[in-house]
Amino acid sequence: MFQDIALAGPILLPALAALLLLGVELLAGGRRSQGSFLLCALGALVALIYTGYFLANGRTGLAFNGTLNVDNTALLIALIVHFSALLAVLLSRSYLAARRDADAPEYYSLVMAAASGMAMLAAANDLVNVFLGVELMSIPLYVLAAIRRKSARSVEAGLKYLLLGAFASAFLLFGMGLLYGASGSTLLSALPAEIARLETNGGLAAFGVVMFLIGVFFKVAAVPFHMWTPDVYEGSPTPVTAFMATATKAAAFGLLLRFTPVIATGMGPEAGSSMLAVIAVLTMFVGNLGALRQQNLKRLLAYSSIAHAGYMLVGVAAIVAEDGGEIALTGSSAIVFYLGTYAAMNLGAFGVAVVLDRGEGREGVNELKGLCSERPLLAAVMAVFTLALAGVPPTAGFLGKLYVFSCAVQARMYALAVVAVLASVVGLFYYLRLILLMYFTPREEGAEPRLLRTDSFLAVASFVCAVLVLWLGVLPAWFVDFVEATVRG
Amino acid sequence: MEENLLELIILIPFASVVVQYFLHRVLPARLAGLIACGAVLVPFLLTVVVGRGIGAAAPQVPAVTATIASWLTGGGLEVAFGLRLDPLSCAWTLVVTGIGFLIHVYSLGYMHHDPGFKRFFIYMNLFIGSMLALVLGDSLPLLFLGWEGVGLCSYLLIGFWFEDMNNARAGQKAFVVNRIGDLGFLLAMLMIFQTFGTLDIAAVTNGLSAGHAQGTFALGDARITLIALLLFVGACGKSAQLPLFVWLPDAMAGPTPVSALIHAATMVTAGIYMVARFSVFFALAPVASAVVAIVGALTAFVSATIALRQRDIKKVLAYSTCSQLGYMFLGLGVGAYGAAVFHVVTHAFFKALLFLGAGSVIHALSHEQNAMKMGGLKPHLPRTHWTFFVGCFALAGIFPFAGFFSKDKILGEALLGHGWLFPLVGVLGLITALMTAFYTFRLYRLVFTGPERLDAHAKKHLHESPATMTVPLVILALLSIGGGALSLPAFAHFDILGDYLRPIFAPALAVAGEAAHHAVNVEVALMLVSLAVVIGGAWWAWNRFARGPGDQLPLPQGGLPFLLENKWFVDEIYAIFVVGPMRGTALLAGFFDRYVIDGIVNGLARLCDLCGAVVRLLQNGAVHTYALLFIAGAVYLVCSLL
Amino acid sequence: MNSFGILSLITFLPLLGALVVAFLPRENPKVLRAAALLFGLANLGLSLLIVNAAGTMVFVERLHWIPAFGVCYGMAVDGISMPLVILSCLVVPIIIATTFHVGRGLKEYLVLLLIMETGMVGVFCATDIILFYVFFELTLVPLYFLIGMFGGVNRIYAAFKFFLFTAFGSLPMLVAILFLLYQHHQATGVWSASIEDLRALRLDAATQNWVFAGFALAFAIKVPLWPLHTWLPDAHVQAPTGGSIVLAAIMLKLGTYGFLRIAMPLAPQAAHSFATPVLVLAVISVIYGAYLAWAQDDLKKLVACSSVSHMGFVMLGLFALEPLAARGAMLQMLNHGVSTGALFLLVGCVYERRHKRGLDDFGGLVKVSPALGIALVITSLSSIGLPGLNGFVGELFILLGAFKTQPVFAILCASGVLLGAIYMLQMVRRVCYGTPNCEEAAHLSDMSVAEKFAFAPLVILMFWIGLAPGFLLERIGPAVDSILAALGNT
Amino acid sequence: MITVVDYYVVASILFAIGALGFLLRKNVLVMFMSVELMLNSANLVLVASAKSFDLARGSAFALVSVAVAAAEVGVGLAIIIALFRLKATVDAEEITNLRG
Repeated sequence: MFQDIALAGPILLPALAALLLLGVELLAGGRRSQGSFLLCALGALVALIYTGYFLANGRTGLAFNGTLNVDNTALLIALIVHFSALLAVLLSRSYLAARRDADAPEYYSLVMAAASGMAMLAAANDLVNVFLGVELMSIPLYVLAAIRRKSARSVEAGLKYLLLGAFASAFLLFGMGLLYGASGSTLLSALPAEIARLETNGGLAAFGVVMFLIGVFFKVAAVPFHMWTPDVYEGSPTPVTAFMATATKAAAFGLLLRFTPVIATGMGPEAGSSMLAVIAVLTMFVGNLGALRQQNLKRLLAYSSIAHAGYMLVGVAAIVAEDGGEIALTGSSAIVFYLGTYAAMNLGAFGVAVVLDRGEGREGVNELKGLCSERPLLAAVMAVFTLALAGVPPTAGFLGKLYVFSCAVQARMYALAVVAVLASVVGLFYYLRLILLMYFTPREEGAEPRLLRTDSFLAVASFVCAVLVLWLGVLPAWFVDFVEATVRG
Repeated sequence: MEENLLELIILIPFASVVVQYFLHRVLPARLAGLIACGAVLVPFLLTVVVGRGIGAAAPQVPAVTATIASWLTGGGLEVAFGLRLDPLSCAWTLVVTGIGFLIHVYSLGYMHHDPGFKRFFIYMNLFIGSMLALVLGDSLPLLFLGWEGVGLCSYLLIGFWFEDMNNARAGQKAFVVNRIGDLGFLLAMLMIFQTFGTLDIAAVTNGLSAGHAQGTFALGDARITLIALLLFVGACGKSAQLPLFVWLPDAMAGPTPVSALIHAATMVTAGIYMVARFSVFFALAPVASAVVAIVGALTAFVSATIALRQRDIKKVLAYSTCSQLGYMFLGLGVGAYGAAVFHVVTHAFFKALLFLGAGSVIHALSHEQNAMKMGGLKPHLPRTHWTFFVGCFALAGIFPFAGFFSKDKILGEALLGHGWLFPLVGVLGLITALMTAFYTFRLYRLVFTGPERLDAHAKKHLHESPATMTVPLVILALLSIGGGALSLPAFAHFDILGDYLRPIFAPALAVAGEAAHHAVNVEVALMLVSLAVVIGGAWWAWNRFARGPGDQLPLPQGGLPFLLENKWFVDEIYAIFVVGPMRGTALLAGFFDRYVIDGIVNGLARLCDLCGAVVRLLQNGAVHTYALLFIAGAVYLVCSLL
Repeated sequence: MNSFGILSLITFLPLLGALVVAFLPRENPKVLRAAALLFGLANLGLSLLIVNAAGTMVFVERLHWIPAFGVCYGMAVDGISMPLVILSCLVVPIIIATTFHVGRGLKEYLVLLLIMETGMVGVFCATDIILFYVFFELTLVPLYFLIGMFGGVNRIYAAFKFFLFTAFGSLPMLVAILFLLYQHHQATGVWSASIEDLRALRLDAATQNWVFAGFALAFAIKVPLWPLHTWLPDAHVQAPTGGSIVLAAIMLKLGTYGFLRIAMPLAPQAAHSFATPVLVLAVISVIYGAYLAWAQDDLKKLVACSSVSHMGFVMLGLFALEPLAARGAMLQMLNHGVSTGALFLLVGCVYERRHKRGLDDFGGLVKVSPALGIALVITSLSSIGLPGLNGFVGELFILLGAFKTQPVFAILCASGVLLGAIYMLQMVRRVCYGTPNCEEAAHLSDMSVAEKFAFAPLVILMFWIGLAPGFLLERIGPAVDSILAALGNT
Repeated sequence: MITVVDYYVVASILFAIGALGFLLRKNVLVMFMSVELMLNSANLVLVASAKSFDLARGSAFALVSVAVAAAEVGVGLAIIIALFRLKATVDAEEITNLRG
């Protein structure tokens, strides 16, 4: 039992922190203090270190009768989740200082609760846990999105997220039901074998897989289930957006990775991978095209995150196509690597968005104009993140793409790989435009003075991200090896 | 020892260029001029020294060779800065440096007041160096280097007074038209390399002779014919033959010594040199030879017709040069290689003389060039007049001046040649001779005799030229008188030049069959005929323009004179049919680039934008739209299972 | 095998320089320029140490970089890379020495330039294909910034076009690279990204065609081959002088170098089967580029379009697949770098004085500023391949070689020689000759001492390569021969 | 004979009705209720399957999902109330501030 609890630490620690934070806020009785911020950051940090420690020492295994499979991939995903949570919390302080209305007592607690759900999702080996994880992740995020109750945009974001999220959950749950019906098991790891055994229910299983996947596609913001993303990302408080864009994605992809054998058996590798490929292509293009002329920085980053989900789906398609074997490991490593680097660069970019935030609905990209002459360091950091998001060497973004696309090639999905790189070319348009605004255009005459909202925590967070993005781009061997080694067990 | 001297021959002019360029601030003008003259005289003397040793006839072509440095090596190519002084190149070198020296000296006077004095001599020395590289180079690339080098100098010197855009334009025209020829040369070079695997001239020509002997290359071999024709295209450009002769008249925009040196005596004969050098090719390609002969004859004829009506003293001489070069090609075409070279030499003497004389006139008249505004200069410019007069006789080809012998040799070979073609071109040559005599003495009459028609500006500084200018005139006049002695008609059995060159042309003549020796009386009869024709032409002009053009003008009206006045509209034809379409293509390319290719490129970007707009349009904020797409996607995925 | 790391030093010293310059105070341009120049010259000095690289890869460095993909940090040079590395190291100090017109932002300018040098040197030294790709892309970024920050009126359009065009080519190349890595892994069970190892792959013809197509697109855009060239005139016209020089002298060479070093050896059969289509494009580039140049009224655009023409010539040399032609192609790469680089330098000098670049905005330049005018004339002559100057040697080698294997294409390209003379000389005539077209054009200052010093090495190179190309040919020859030998064996 | 497949068909129809309801109704509350219908159709599948396999796991899952759905409803209603306070409407078509 203790063993189980220890293994579930990455899930339980943030949950514990969430509860503690609730208690503290209750006791504090609404008095504003730095206490909850520090406690929350500490909680995330502890969870991060704890996960890292387990990872480093190979402390893996099944817990709670196999309903949780805390393997290396799960730990890696949890690591990314907690890293995102920690950085999102660091971004939150200066954001909340400026936006008092977002500074609800439950803010930090909800972040931790969502992180707990995400970690759970990554480790879930049972459909029940999957559902629990999804909801534990989603419900706090609904609230966080709408946490500025006085803001129409925030509430709208929360509502849209909620409505569509619940809608998607229904698909997910329905799919689970069907899968259960097709296999008689709720254990993810047992599903392929059971489905294969009960061959007569093949159609049912495929139906279940599709419904399940629709639910997951919603979470990773895959086209055409992505429509909530730009609106919710724009309306939510920026640090929450950052957290959603990185951690949710990581958790959902963790689930997807664990689910790939089921796709392969349920639908067949051919059909499964071609479906994923179609979705991936759509996702990459719609994401990149939608971002082209965005004037709102958060919205632009939202579309960009859709596109990035598409790139990662390329990897998933490759894994499904090969159905196990070498590619499953390589593909998982690639996606985990991508998620890790994406978390760093995206959080960094959102950090800059926090700094430049002028207020609701005015997170315009125009704020970037002339940044290089006024704030060269900020501009340089943002340029690094932008280039990383665009996948230009020598940043980590390039290696992530390299890794994922190489999976497609290894799965002999050459057309998909080519389409994927073409989509990245489209993506370059708007990433380059950001640089253009910062470096090539002067600030407009008579523009309002900048409100640079920053504090040392945010600065540290951005700096850490920038260092990671460059370090993982230039000397990625340790991280790649680490990921490969751990994913391979 | 001889090798080193040979190297010096070519290095001295180049060294002089370098010295003059880098010291142009320090050197006084006078000294710079002297250095430049010395840099031509010394090579001349050296050539005399070195060249003496190669006179002896031997089974192999006698030559002195030297290698200065390696140049292009690797990949099966082995080309060095190698020099080769054999009789042919020796003849050319002597003409180039000898006449070149005289013209340099002349220029000291002519360019005396010009602010670009030093620049002028740098270019002139560079020209001499390049010309020497052309004639002394032992390989095709080196020949080409000289070929392009002289073209460059020609370009620079034609546009010497570049403040006037017309001069610059003329220079550009010369260079570009020459490049058309160069393209032919280049392609010939490529074919030669492919065929023979080497670019060494001696190796190539020997290879061809040997190949012919072994039966590899039959008479009329298509490949060899093509090479010969391409070489001839190159020669056409450089030597101003139809249809590429248009640049030469315009080239008169340069200072007159330049016209004398480059556009009369030396550079324009480079084409002759090349054809002579590759005579074996032409001998083996009767078709190519016929083309050479026809083009030469036509050029001679057409240019002479144009010269009949020119008013500009230098233009008359320029067209005359084209015409005379046509003679030389005619000679080459009919297999009279020695005669052609002989004509090169004599032409160099008398045409340099005429140009320098013209220069002296122009100099005296403060740059007036219109012969219609001259007249009666005889008393004012006595030395110029007499030397010019000599030059006229030589050009017209009146016995016993130099031009008579060389021209007659060519005409004789043509008229007495076998088949119908050679006599035909010979007759054309004869008609040209008539016209030559006519325009020559027309010019003489217009310039030196009759009433003075000078305007005030020209009259102001009317004076005989200084000694630096007249001494070269006198020397050239003497050469024009006595130059014929170099190669007397066959029956005289005195043919220094012919004997000297014999080893060079032996292979070619061996292939084509040695020209038959004609009976003395036939030759003499021909001479008399041509002499009669020439004297007739001269006499006609002499009388007709006795009192200047005044009483005879206006010139006869009608189609033909109009055509001649306008130079057969060749420039206009080029403008409409060549330059126009090319320029049009350029503009079309610009248009295509901007609107079609870039249109596609920008269109793609716009397409992306458009797609983005659609994406954003769908993102209309309504949950129902989102749900609709969601469900549509779900339905699609589920249906795709079926 | 590891040597003392000279190549890494040459590659990364400029980056260090960039770092140093970045930390110097921007108030003192002299110090900035001096520091940058110091690094540039030091690097040039260092680069001369590799001058004897010839037939085989020397100064080999090999460190594991990303072992999971078999990616190594592999550096080495041979006779093909060596001259390009040195040219890169030469061009940068030349640009630094002529940055007097850069006012605000000099610091950024210098930093970008030095970063650029790292990319350029790296790309020529890389023996590992991923490393090559990384450097290949790395060169894009600083140039994008250079054009965008310091360019002309339309700089943003040009910078975008430049970056996107190149990326449009290079990203599909990435797929080809990944494919090759995977094929190697399939064949040997080992991951390796070393070009040498990948060359040993024996792919079937169809596969080679695909791989080649992937590489060819990227490199053809970089060269640039018609019809993928339209980014070049825009980039050149808008870029600041330094950007134009780098672009002309080095960046375009990445394309041809890529063909020679990567595309052709890695897909040898495809190199043969693609020769004809590539040559068709090359010929079109030569002729079309020349006509295009003739149609221009802007000095920079003219020179830019002439680049298209000249690089088409290089492609002819490469795809004639003949030792002479390949030598010529290598030489012509250098020649184009030197001559066109020099042309852009001079155009920059002219522009800086007059702030106009139209062909008819000057007139009589030879008279007004003799040194500048003469330099322009000499460089133009070198560009049109006047014997005795560098251009001729390359062209001759290319044509001699190409005529053996591809006579038709050789003949067609040779006509480019004629067109080159037309547009170059009319440019020279309109700019240098005649009389000044207006008052401002009559009072242009002549070349400054710094400009003369910057120009001198280029003009020396023009004559040196033109008169004594043996030094280079000895080194280039064995290297290209070994590549061609490998091509012939398949 | 009612087989498990019939349950699935019914559940699917329910699910479709829910989805259509979500799609067609403008009132946010009704939309939310439609989602509940969809969730319950899923529960039906779970329970029916559990019955057919004679395993309790599916039924337990259904119970869990009901509980979770309740939590979701709680949060959902809170957000809807917040919306109503701000905009005095529950018409989904009127909340389109975030778009593009």
